[in-house]
Amino acid sequence: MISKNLPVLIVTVPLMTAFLVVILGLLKRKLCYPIAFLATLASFIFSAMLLEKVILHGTIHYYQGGWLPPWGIEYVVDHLNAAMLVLVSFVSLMSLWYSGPSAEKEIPKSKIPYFYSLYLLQITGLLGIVVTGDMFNLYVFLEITSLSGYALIAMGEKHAPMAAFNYVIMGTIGACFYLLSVGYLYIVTGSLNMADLARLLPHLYGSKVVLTAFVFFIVGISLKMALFPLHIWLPDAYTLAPSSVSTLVAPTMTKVGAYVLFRIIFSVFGPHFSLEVMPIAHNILGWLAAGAVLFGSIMALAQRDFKRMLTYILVAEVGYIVIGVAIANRMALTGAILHIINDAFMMSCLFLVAGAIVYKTGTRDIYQFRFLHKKMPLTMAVLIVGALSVIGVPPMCGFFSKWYLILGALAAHKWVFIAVILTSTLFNVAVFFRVIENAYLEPREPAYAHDGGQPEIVKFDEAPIGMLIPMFLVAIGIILIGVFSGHIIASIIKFAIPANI
Amino acid sequence: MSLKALSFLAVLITGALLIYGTLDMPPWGDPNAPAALHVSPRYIEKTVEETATPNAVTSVVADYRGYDTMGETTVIFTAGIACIFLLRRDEDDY
Amino acid sequence: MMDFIVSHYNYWIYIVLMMIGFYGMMGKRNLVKKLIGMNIFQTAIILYYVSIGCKKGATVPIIPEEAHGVIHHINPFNYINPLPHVLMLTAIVVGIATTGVALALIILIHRQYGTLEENEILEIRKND
Amino acid sequence: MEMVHSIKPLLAILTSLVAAFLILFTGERHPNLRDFWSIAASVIKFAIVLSMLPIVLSGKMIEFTLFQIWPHVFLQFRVDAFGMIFALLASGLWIAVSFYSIGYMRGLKEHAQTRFFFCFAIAIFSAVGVAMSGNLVTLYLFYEVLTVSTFPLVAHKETPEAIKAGRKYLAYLLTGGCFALFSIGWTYYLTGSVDFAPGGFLAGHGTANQLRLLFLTFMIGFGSKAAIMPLHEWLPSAMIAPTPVSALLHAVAVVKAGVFCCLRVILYVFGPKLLSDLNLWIILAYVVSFTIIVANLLAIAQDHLKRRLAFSTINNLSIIILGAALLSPEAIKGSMLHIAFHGFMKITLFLCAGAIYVKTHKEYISDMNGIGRQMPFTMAAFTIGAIGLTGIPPICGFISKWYLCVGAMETKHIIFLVVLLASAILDAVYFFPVIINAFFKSPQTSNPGNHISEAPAFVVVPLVITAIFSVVFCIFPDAFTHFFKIASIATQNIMGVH
Amino acid sequence: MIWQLDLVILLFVVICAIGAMMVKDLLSAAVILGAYSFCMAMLWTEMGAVDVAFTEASVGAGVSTLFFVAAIYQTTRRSKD
Amino acid sequence: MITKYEDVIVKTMTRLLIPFIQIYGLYVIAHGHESPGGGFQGGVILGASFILLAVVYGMDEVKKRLPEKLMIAFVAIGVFIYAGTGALCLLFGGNFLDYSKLPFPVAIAERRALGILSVETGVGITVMAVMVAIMLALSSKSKRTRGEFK
Repeated sequence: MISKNLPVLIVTVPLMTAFLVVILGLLKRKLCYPIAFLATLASFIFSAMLLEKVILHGTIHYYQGGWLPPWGIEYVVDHLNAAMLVLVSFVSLMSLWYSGPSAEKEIPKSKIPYFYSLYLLQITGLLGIVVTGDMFNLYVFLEITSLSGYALIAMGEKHAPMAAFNYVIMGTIGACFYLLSVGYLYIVTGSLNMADLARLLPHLYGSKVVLTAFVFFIVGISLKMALFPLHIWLPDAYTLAPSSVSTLVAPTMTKVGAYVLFRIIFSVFGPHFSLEVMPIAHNILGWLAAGAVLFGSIMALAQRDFKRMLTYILVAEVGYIVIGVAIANRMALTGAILHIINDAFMMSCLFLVAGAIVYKTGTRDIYQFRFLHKKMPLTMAVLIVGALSVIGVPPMCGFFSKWYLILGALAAHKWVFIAVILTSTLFNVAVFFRVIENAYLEPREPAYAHDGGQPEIVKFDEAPIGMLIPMFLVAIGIILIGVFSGHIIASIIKFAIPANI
Repeated sequence: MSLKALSFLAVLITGALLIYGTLDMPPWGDPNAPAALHVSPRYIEKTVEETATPNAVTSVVADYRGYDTMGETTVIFTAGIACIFLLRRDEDDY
Repeated sequence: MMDFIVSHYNYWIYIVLMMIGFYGMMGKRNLVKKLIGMNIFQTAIILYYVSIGCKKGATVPIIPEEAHGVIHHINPFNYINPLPHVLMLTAIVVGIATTGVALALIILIHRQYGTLEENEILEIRKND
Repeated sequence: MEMVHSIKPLLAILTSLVAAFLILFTGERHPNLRDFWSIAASVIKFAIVLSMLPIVLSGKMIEFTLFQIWPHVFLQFRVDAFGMIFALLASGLWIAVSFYSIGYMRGLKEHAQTRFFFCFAIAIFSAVGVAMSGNLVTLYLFYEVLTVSTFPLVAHKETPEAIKAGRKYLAYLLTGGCFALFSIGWTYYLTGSVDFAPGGFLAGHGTANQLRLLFLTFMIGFGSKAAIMPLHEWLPSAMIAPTPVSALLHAVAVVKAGVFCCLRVILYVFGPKLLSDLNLWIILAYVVSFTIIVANLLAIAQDHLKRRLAFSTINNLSIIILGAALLSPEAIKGSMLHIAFHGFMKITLFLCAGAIYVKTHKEYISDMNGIGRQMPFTMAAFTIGAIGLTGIPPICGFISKWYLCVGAMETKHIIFLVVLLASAILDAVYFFPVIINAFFKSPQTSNPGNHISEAPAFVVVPLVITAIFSVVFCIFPDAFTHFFKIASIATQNIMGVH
Repeated sequence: MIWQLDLVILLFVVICAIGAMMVKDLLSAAVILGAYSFCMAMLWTEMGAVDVAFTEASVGAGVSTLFFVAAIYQTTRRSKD
Repeated sequence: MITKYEDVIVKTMTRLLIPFIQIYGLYVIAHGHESPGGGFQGGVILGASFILLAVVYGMDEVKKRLPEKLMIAFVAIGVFIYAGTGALCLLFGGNFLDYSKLPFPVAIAERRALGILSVETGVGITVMAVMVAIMLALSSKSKRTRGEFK
């Protein structure tokens, strides 16, 4: 039974647990966290099983309610989906694990059940977006994600409600544009199923309706995934959110947005449409992405606040992915998909670290990170892994996606993109080494350089073990993905790229 | 002031684009529009036979596309929990 | 030409409505006004969807009792397309849910800053 | 060429990685155990590398493929003759530097010793990785790790000045890394391959101008680490680091890795034939000749001993590249030999500078009057290193320079011979005053006098040993490590193809 | 469907929307929004979307307006634009 | 915000109306198969009846009839019924939400109708409770803002 219903179980297990948690919260509040954890763990295990199944047997279709596709809602799991499912559920699992100690400090006790319920809903929504094969179902899950996201972010620090409100407005505009785009497609095709649309659309490539739908889709989803210059809601929202929330939202939400972009452009509209009918859209997308990369890197350099710095890095990373999508040859798409995976891990790692630092020291100002390598050596080790990965130092995964993006740009003769990628690498070096310098080196007077004595005794004071384990797992993941990127490409990504590119 | 001008500009562009899109649309209320021919006829024809529910909207809502509706209910649930989560305080009495 | 306008003016009015709402979301500084704009925007989209389902000379998609059992006599041309309605039920719910959460946020914001004007809030944040 | 599959390269590389983590986990609590790990690992590593020597000497290659990075590109180690030279040099000198740095760090009671030894081990790990990598991607992987792992070493003192030097170091090297990455990508795009082949594999791909540009970006990329002017600026400022680090930077790991990569590109990616067809060699040769002369002139102006040595390093690195750029078999052989021999001589010099600093806290040459009487062993070793670098016979520098000069004559471009000879003279100009100061001038300040007070044995013994080796290699170039034979094999492989 | 009725209601809807946007008093704006929703529901009934109209009448015109009123009651009634 | 509203006519009318509203709400839920309406609309109507009660009689009256914990439980239980129905179909070997596999002793089409009814009930419960919950949350007193127009 389980093996047959894997796709739906991945989504419904955390969903039903979200309801259960609320009821449990009325009875016994302590149970909420373990139950939520178990549900996410189950979801992760199911995703892994599903991925294995997909690799062995190819695409899996699942019909909700037993109704066949154009009439009912269909879940389609191919290589790309399955990988995204594993990715999202893993990152969610890690951040949920991590949120145990973290949420206790940030969320009032009486609200803990609701917190976990919303947390699970957020995870459900993200998984639902990834797994669905229906345009409108995607919208519904997008809204579940957004709504729970609004609430979770608003529970953060002082100015969080305002940030969340801005997010509400921007997010709703994005969702409305998406809905409009679906409506425009529906009026000319009469279908909502992605595969069905992909079959019908090639006959309608000249239609103005489809063109408009495409544009609105791109704008809407760019808002959701915070592509420059529509990213303005992101830094505030993710900085001010509680750290247990930003660890979940920051790595996954933008990546899922990127996944949707990829899925709809290449699986619904088809590579022909975007490359031949509307090449200009690709060009604009590419330039915006290049702008995102540069802007994000430069703005990151201008921040003192560690978490805000990371959010700008996130903006830049979204740019990388979109650069790959915009170049749209095999190499670049490989890079883009790989970067979705890598970036989820990198951002997860860095936000986990940021959360741990805030948890222990209460500061996000990088100039107050002094002596942190003595106080929290393990956390700082993880930070270095994440930072090197973002910079793109080889054994870490960040290098490999950059490599493919560069190869793709080379093949497409887009020299500007190569320059942008390499320049932003240098900016990232400056960004992260500033942090590492502050944390590791203790600027001292030359006179003291040789006396050997420690000017200040800093006690070892690490984050709790419940936060450390997820951090280390993610850090190990970063290295492993880097090391095994060849396998990932050969067994997953190769099949995820549309065949006719 | 510039914010208003800017948003007015954005609105104009968006509106123009949307209207551009409508030019190729089937006429309003056309019974032969693709939307009326492709997926939906089955719902009308088979609703009584397959679900014993004369109201096609209900049968589509709760059965054919029941999964969407579960999502919809979840959205409402999310909103309720979110409001309680955000505004409830222990000392509050309503 | 005239035919075209007659058969399309509906869409244009919806778009005008949408744009009123869109302008409200972007151009208004009062948060509640933004929210009202959001409502208008969403309702206009719903209106657009509902009108996709319209068929001239068709009736509501509830199959009358006398047609039961005689399946092949149900002519889809006599009934309005139910699918957009279904979608829009969902969209309305999403709209009210978003409104609810946004109003909760507005109350929180008002507790924090004592005002609902965006520019004043920015001013307060800057001085903070 | 025959391939031998063996896991030894991986073992040799991993030894120091394992050691690094052992060092990290042992930490400050058991300093003796921690330092034991360094030494044990260095000895084991050298032993493993030595055990591969016979295979290489018999003209075979050792290969080990770890896994696929992406289609057609593997994380692959390949020990050929040229890689063997660098691997032997790095792992052999690590033993000396380990002993020395233990003595040095303890003598000065430096802070953060665990971090120091950890990064040191990682740096050696990646240096040997660079030596043994079988393709450009693997090479780049270790190259970048090397860059990053030496940053904490450069900034070790944590004074504002040191941190500034560290930043400069990173800025130069990572910018270079970007260029290198771009060039590797381009190479892969052009040929679909990144595996090194003796004599190059780029020929026949791409247009001439593309290849010229590619060569330029390659040289900017790897040349930044090899401190070719005008990319040399980081090297003198990195002198702020503790002396074992300077020794590591200049003699063993970093700059040698840069030079090694340059040579790999020149000889194994482009190949001599392609370079001479494109007329690129002459441009490169002029650029490095310029570097040689200018670096020497700048060296004369330095009073800070380590800075003077730094400029001498820049000079010698360019000499090595010049040898490769001349594309004649003798010159290539000479430049390969110079990689090894310069390593031994320069490390001796740096260790001496460090020993002086440990004992007397003196850094400036003008303060060192009469120091030879106080520290005779150290200064004797210094003298050996200095005259070796000038190219005077009983020291091994003579051999490499001899072949370089022969190679320069073969090319019919006498100007390069002139450059080489001029640089030898200039070497003498800035090294001999140091020796004269140390031995023949009397101390300015009131000094303990003539009685000998050497630095600790941990410090002095390594430098004496390296000095002895510098002499031995001149008399028996094939002693122990068979540098000469390996270099001949490598040259044959490269030139034999065409 | 009677297109004259349709057009009239549509115009009314547009007027309500503009009104809700223009009015400076938030409470009035909320009430006008309610009226807007109600007209919308009428329009949909007239288009044959009875279910949607029913929902909109109960949600948009009813509960949603109430939410707005409650929130405005908690915060402030004045608006500067 | 919500305080008692002292007006005899309003109070009496409310008292009279509320049962009718609630019955109508239930009717809408149950009769969704044949006529416009369904779980969502019925739920809103049911919720509206409680909101009316709150507006006229004050919060305490609502709390008496619908304790807070019960309300929160309703929020979860309703949607749990929905998802549970779907999961039940899984247990009986169908796909998610495939009501035809439910073990009702009737024809397949009727099973679906029953499945729809159970699902609609769940929707109704959730929507009712959520409407009340949001209304109450939005009108809860806070220390800084007293319930008065500014």
